[in-house]
Amino acid sequence: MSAFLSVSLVVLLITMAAGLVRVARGPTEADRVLASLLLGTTGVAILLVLSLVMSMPAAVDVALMFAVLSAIIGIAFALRGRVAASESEKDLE
Amino acid sequence: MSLDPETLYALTGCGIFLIGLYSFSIYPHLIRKILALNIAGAGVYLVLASMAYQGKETVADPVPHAMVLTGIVVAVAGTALALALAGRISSETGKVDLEEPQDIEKEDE
Amino acid sequence: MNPEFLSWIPWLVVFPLMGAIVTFTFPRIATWAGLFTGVLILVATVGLVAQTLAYGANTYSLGGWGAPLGIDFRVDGLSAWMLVISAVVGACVSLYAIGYFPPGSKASDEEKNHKRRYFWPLWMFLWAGLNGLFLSNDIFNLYITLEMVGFSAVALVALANSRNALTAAMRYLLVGLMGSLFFLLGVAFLYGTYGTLDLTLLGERSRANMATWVAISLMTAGLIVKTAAFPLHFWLPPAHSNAPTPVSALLSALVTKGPFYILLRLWFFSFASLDTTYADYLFGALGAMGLIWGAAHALRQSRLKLLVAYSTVAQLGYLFLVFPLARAEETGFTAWTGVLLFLAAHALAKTAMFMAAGNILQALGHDTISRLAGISRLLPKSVFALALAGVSLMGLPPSGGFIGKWLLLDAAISQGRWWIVIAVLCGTALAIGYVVRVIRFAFEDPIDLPQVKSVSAVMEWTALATALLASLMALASSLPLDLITIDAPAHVWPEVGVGP
Amino acid sequence: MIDLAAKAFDALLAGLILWLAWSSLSTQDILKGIVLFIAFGLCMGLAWVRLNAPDIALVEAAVASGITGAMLLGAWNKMRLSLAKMRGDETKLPEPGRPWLHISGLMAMGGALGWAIFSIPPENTGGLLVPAMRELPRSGVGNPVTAALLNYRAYDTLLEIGVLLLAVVGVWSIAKSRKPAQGVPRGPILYGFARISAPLLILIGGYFLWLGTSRAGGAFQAGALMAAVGVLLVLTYGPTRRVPAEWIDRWGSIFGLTVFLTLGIGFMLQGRAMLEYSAGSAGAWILVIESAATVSIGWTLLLLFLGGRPQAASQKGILVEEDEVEGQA
Amino acid sequence: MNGIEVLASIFIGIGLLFFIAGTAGLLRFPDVYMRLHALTKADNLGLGFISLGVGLQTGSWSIGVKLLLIWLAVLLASSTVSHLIARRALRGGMSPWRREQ
Repeated sequence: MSAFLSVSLVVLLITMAAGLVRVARGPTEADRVLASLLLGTTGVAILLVLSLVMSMPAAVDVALMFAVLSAIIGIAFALRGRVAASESEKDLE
Repeated sequence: MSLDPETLYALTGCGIFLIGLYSFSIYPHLIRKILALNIAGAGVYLVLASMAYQGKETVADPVPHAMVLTGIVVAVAGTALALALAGRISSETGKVDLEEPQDIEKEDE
Repeated sequence: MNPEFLSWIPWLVVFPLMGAIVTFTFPRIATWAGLFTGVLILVATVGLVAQTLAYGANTYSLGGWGAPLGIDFRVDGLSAWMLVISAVVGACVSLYAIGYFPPGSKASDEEKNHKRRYFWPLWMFLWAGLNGLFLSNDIFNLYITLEMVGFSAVALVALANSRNALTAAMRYLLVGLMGSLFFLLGVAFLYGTYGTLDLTLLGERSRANMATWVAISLMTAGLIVKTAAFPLHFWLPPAHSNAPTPVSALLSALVTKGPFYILLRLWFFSFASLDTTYADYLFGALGAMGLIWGAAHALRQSRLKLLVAYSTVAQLGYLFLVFPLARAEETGFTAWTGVLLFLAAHALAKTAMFMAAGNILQALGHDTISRLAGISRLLPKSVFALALAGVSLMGLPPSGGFIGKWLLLDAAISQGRWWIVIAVLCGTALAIGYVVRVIRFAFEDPIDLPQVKSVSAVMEWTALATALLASLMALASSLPLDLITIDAPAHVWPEVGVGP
Repeated sequence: MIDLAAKAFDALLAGLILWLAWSSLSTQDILKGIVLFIAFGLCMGLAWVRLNAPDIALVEAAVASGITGAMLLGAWNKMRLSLAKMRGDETKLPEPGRPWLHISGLMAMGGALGWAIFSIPPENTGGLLVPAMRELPRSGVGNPVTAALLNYRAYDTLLEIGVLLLAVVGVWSIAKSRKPAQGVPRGPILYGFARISAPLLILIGGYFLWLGTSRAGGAFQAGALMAAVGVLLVLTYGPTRRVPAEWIDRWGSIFGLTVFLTLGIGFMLQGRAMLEYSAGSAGAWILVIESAATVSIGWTLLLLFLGGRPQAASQKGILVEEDEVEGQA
Repeated sequence: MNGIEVLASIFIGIGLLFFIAGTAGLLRFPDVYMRLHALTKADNLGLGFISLGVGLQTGSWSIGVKLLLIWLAVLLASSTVSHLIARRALRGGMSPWRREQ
């Protein structure tokens, strides 16, 4: 059981690293933000499994905090003001 | 070679401290400098927390943890101050980096 | 000893923090609340000095835990002396600020009101940070006080609100934050190595090993940046010269001394048992170069406030001469006393000088040195203050600067360190050069007197009083000596606590 | 197997952290750098959990990556708006001059730091764990980190709350507050989200505050959540709703420091040292201080996020900024 | 290994698969709207299954409630943010990908 969990932790971390490729590559801001949203969720999943592996219930609290805060960050991203028509097009290319 | 987790994370902390220091000193963009300070700070905290780690089964030393918590909050205060200044500077000068102090160079001649 | 609740020590931090809260919450009474706090701090400092003179060095355990688990305040001669300096300079600057930040009567004086409103809480925080720094015996706590001092100093510089001031403040903040991170990384290594943050315990446990050396190198690098010692002084002149005048005075007189004080604590108290020969030479060389470089640049400046700022770089150089000189068996204590007296003299003289320069700037609307002609007739008190402070900066008798410099030279000569003697003499010659240059222009007879704005009487009289304090300090030098002697570092003076 | 997987996890995480640190600083696009910085914070959170430091992980999630990320985002966005008005330039990533000088210096420093880490004598690495755990029953709380923050080293925390207040004073003295972007449509889904989650967040914050006495959690975590509620409400309703008057902001931000300081003095007047709790009642006093601190920390962090003194609040009661360039919808 | 542990492992394994699929979609799909589609699977189902597995394994009510809360928070957040982002992209003038392009 524990071995399975440890391996799945590594797998989850690898998916997280793969998701980072999308953050780095973009190409649009929307892509980056979405990918970071997925990263946040993967991180929450990792924390949940870690709480089992390390038998640390506090890790669940940490996951809760990340889950809640990632929403705020995502909204802050989505609601940021536009610069100008030309700029925002460049933004979205 | 086998590394203890605390040594691994302490080395990582030194690594990101150096990355932050490097970026801080070569890039002029103010936001990037502020980011670099935050990242270098994270490196320092990682070193501190790895000093507290006592192995998997034992509780960690709480004092460095308290220090890191304090440090993070102080860093947020500094970041806020820096961002406020950076905002003012960019709206006054139209630039995102620091210009050389004009009065000194100009009147030295 | 005396019961802890009677101790003056914690009040030195509590009063300014209370002052900060009150001045921020009630902007209408900010000036008077700030002044009242200043009085309270003065009283507490006097009480503390009396206690220290009577009972000797004292440790105060916050929360009752005691080191290593808790945080200790520790007052010995050095910290009491620094507290006295900051109380005196702080009181002078507070008085000056009444005139400099006058209450705006009309609603149109928004800018004036803004500055007055924020000066007081920021200054109270700065004072709290400084007092905390001089009292603390815990290296992590020192980090927080450093940040408190740094943040409030930056915001105070930015209060001038000009483009140059904002840029200078930003550079100061960035450099200061990086310096603090260096310091904190050093703290991490020390904690990992010795398992304590207490300076006294570190002194008992310190051994020479790689981690220790890396730690104190990191901390020293961070502190040198924050002190603005040569060659990491680049941020200082723009920040000090563009700040509002009371702030310039505070920065030069007190803020640069905070990190320097920590350097003294580290190198002369906690890690004195390490072999510091090479480090001492390095500090001494940096100090010597700094004092010549800064004075040479001061000579070339065309603006008065910039001249005074560069002179700060030079004067900081003298302080660093303490590292090679105070280690010697015979004359170590002479150099130690010399530097501490010099430090106080510089603080007072620089405060007076910035105040006088600020008065001139306000009266003329500029501070270009070559266009000062006639100012000695219009602002005689300020120009007199400038001249008196200049005498102390040059180190001519009977000023406080003279005694400090004389003791330093005495130690250097008897230790046969001629390179220091030559550097000090060169620095003095250059200082005479830049002070005389200003005085000459100020006393020049103009073709016609320039139009001036009025300068409030408080500002003129405070400048004069501070300059007088700087020059009369020499007359009261037995009291400082008694204070400095208390628990001076062991190897500076092998028989601790005994007078010569 | 388990050990190997744990090692692989640690090594991978360390690599990710280093890569994220590097790439968030070296990308051309600042916004991308900020996204990567937030991802960096997430990975740091995982590292804190691995290092048995859930308290730090919580604060990292809430403050270091959450509030800081939102602050960076807001500040950069406003800078970009004002730059677009003036010239619209984004600075190019410069080629570092004399890279070898920098890199060799860094290598030397890295070598020294690495050497120092390996040369830390192992006999001292226990730190203050033993005394901290021994005094825990006397400290009035069950969580050793809370005991260190609010009892053993309470003075640090007092000054730290002072630094937060100082930052508010400093930021107010420097700049006017940012206004949330108006051109961006909100829509019913966002309003619905805010209505559901704001009370939920406050509830969770209270939970973290209560948790701090026995386990990971405490005033900073709870305060940061309160600030998050504020950020959410400002972002959602900012352009349309009234903001509280300025004096409320002032009182809200000094509250925690005032309570903390008053208690510290009070203990002193009772004949004990500053911040020395009376025997047996430490737990109750710590809870009082933490509750007050939570309010102030939340308020302060929100004010820091807003990035300046309230504008014209005394006259109109609405966040208005005249010099702001409006983006297009 | 008892029955509950097996069940928990299966749930966590399924969750893992959703995460892998979601990430693959995020990397492979051609435009932002399709990637959005991929990642919601990971958010909703992946995290759902993993929390279920973890909840079964710990078997504690308080942690179960927290897991539910986490899942709901992520669900709510991801749908709100996805909606905002997609709408922003659409109004910003980015048209969805079509095969003939």
